[in-house]
Amino acid sequence: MFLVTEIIALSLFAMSFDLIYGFTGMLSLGHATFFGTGSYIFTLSILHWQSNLWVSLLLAIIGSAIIAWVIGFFAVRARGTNFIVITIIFSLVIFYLSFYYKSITGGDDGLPLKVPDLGLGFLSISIHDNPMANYYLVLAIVSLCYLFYWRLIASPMGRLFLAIKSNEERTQYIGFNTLKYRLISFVISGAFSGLSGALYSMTTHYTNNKLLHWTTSVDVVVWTIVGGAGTLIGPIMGAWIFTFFREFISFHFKQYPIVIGMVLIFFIIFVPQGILGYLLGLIRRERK
Amino acid sequence: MDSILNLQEIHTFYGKSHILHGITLAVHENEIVCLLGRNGVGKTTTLKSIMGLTPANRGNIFFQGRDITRIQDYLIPRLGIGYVPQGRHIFPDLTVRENLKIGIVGNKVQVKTYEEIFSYFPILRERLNQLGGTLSGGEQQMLALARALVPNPTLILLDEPTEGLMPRMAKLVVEIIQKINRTGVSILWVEQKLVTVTEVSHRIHLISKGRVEYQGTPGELIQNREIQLRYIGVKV
Amino acid sequence: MEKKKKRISRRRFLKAMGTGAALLSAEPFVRPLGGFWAQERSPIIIGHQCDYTGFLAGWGYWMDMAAKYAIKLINDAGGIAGRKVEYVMEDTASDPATGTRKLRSLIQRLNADFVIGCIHAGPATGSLPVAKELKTVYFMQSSSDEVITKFGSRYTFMGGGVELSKINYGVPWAVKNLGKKFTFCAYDMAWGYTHVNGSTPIIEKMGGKVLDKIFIPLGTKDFYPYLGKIPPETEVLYGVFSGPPALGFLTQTYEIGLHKKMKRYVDVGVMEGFNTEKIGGVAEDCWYMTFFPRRLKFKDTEHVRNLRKALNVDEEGVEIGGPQVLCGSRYWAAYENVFWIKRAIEKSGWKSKKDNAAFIEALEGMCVKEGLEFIQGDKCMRAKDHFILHDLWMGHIENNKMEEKTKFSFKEEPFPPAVDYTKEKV
Amino acid sequence: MGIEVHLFMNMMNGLVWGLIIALIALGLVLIFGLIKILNISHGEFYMLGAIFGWYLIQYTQNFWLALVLSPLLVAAIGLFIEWGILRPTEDKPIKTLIVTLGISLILQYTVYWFYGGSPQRIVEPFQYHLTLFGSGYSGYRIFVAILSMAVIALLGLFLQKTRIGLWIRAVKQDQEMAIAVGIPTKKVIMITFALGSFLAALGGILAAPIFSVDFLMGLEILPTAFMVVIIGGPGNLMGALGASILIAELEGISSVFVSPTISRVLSLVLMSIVLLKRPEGIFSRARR
Repeated sequence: MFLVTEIIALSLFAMSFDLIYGFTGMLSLGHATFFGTGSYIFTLSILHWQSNLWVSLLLAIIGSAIIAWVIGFFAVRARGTNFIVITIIFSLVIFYLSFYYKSITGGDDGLPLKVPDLGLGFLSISIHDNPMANYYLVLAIVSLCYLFYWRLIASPMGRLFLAIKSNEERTQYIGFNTLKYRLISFVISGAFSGLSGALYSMTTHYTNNKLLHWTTSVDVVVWTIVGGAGTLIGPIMGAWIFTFFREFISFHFKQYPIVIGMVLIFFIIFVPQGILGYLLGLIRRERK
Repeated sequence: MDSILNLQEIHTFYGKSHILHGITLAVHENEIVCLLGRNGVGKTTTLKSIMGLTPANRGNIFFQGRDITRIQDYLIPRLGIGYVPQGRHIFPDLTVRENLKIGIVGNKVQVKTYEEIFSYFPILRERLNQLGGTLSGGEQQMLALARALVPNPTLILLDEPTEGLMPRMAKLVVEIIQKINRTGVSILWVEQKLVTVTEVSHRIHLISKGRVEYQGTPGELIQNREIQLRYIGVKV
Repeated sequence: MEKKKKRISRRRFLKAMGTGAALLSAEPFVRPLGGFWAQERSPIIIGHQCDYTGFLAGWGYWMDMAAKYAIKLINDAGGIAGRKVEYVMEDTASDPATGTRKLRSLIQRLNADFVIGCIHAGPATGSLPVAKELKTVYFMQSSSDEVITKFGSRYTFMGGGVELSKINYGVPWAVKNLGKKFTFCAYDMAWGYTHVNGSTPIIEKMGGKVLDKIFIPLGTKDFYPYLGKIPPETEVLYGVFSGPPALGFLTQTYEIGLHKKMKRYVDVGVMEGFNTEKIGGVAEDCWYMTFFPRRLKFKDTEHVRNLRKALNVDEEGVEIGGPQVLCGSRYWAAYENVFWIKRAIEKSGWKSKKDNAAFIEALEGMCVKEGLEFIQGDKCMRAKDHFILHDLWMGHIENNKMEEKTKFSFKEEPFPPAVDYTKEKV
Repeated sequence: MGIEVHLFMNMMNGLVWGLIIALIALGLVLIFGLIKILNISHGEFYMLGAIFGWYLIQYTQNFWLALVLSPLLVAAIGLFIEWGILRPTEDKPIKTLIVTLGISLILQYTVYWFYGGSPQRIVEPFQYHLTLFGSGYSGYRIFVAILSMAVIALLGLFLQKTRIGLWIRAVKQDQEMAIAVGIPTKKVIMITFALGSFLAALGGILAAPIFSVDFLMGLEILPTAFMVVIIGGPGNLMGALGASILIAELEGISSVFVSPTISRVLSLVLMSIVLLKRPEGIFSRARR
């Protein structure tokens, strides 16, 4: 159950990453920064201010949006590999800082937390000891985010993102400030990654600066590309399949990372369009 | 006349899009053959298919009687085909000397000496130690020609060699090409503008949508205004 | 055109809703899956949350084998209270988030009745509250004492060696015998702080002085910038590291000749997991405190021999035909934890998790004698803070060999408990 | 120890460390220059260099033999990996990222399988302590610095003076044209990959006596190496060399005055500013 809830939270992370990669065409290898920031803000606001669950979630979104704005302000000016590296550099900076200010972050040891009850005005539901309530809450929030993304992508702005991805120069000529829209995309993605980090911590009752580490960023890239970039469902599928696969294989084979490595290579070489792309291709062929 | 290069029903795909729909053409010895057409009809792709850069999916290419359609790409230039691509593509961070040296592959090839090269392109002598990227456009074009010439090819493929050059420079380049041709090198020349090649080429092929639609001598083509309008859209 | 667009987007909307519905309905499918694993509860299931891969893999390897061997012994002798014991292991990948998730997996999916924890303090920190939440007895292996006093509960026991014992026995000895001016050089993590914060008052009370406390972040390879900060008048350099950086620390202090100017007194984590004979003498003349000698000759009993045979190590603690080196100071704990569980079940008549209260009460304050089940020595499980009180050894590297010099037998109250869990309700 | 001695030590050290990083980064730059891939598995070649070195020393007791043989072995593995696994995906840079991640996992855990998780140490071939300003300094580190410099100089000569070197440079600049003048591009890429692996492995075995040998050592070195590549300018060899030493020196010198963690953060921030001002890298000549 917890695994399922965790994966739903991670799905949001994957979707958010795909907004900037699959839709706006920017590969960020520092997305864990926002995920971790959201998780930390959520945890710390609960630990230190005993804040309300909603407030904490909101703070996580706002906080990671601000961080995303600051990083994005610099990052979107860079293109291609430089963009990748700037995002890595910033994520390393935040990661090192999380070590340095260990008294706040708990550093490598992390921080456990007790999730406050969910207040709905008239009734209050315990989330901490009630995995089902937690599950439905996370699911509801992530579904709302999904709908939001879905609307966003269909909106003129979403089309603009796609236009930037396919040809930024041309979009500029038509008269759009592409930097601005790249930044918007980056901030939205960062904010929701933060939310997913908060939901993740809400589920695991724990946070740790490993969530900020660049290897966490690589995970989300893997889910997105294996699942199928440029779609909303693809990254979600990637997150599900990979997390389940890892759980399954780690239980049966001790040196399981070898298998994971092989599967990754297999997918890229033989299913380059991602799982979703492959399935859609199959359906299309059926129809023909 | 023996044909040195023979393309038979070449079909080439670029990703999923079908670019060449069965190109058939021949270049004979000592001939300058011209491939004329508008933008994006497959002229460059034809050259690239010969060079093996975008291999033909169907059809056959014969060079000096040998089928080269499916041999490894990097072996094709070694058979004696020089390639001067559109936009020149000299190596910007190599010196002129290195740019000339690069085409020499293997030890058996008979190589043109620097003296011979400089007899065509005297300007390069002064630039030998300069980086390719620092040359002017005309000089780069000369270098690209020279680079193709060094391994002593029997056929040179030219892709719009006068594009973007000042008229005087363009004229010079055309003259050099003719000079090279007179030493027994056949030339397949891709061009957009009819005027550039009417004087020099022996035969002209017009291509459109990946097919050769017309072929004849420059004289015949100049007479035929209808064809001109349809395939190259020039107003002469 | 307009119409067509609309229809497509409606279809997409339906698709979106469909996905949402699918996610919602996923839940009932997952639950029976859990039930599938539940089966009949006849065996007692002991879970092991083990650092099998990742940077602590060199430790997890032995912990896994030692626990397995203990369970094999129990099952060969008929199990616990007539019930077979089953062993399930999950890998933390030495990663806190994964580790915490794996504890849930052990308890909820694999139905572990008791869990032997991991060495990494990160997953342990996350796991302690989870153990309480899921009402499962958890034996923490990590020796970050701070963590268990801060985040632990009545369900959590200090399963392995206790760092505070090491400090309370070892540091006074060091002040007496090695020097009075100390400089700390420690990992910037809970374990490092346990040492620094625990030792400082002892040193100062005995008239010693702490000159500097240098904390080094995880992942540091080059120690030179840090080593340069060590005050030259230091008499004892107190190092707290483990794994690859520990080796780097020893090498680099040796390289710049600190070993000649001061005594290096290190936590045994520094010595764990690698072969002191094959490192070119960089560890020479180090003093260290250990929970258990790696070399057989310092604790040569029949039972230790048997266990080591099962682990396939030679008398020096090196894997036979393999590269691994026994983490002497720790492996025994995974073995003994299994027997703590056995003793407490037998004493309390535990049948299922409903009897956890009785189990915990039985374990609290339990004292055991050395033997087949407790190979490391006599020990007690202190009731209040759930710490194990046990023997310790002071070792010295001489001619590249670990020589245990002094044995400290455990005393009743080496240090006062920081918490009292007995008042907590189960 | 006075502050000037400390400063001097850190500068010395920055040089040694910078040169080791340079060996690794140069390999990465070579590969990146040719096939534009972010090779995550590059750190693993560094690791393999040290691991093979350790095994060879176990069996032959000869450091010098291992120093030569181990990089050669790793180069052979690199050759195989490029030929067998990377080639089908080389034209899709982001996908190769995942493929190399897969390779990385496979190599790490295959090594773990045989070598185990415990760190080992390679004993330095000679023990000689210099006394500089009343403080000890390892002669081996000086040797490493000199050898690295020699290797880097040799690499430069190789690229400038040999035919393969010329080919490598040509392929880097214009792959298609290189084919069209008869350069066996695929073989050149293979050789370059092997050369890059060789350099990383050499860095690994040289660094092993200073640090330690373990199966995850590649993971730690990778971000630094990447940073060097980008800051020096992708594909710019001299830039990478300069950037390696610059980064190492920056960290070394600033750590005299502030906490090493903060100094690392500072250098990262500085680097990202540089990156924004000069997207082609600090050391690139502005062309055209």
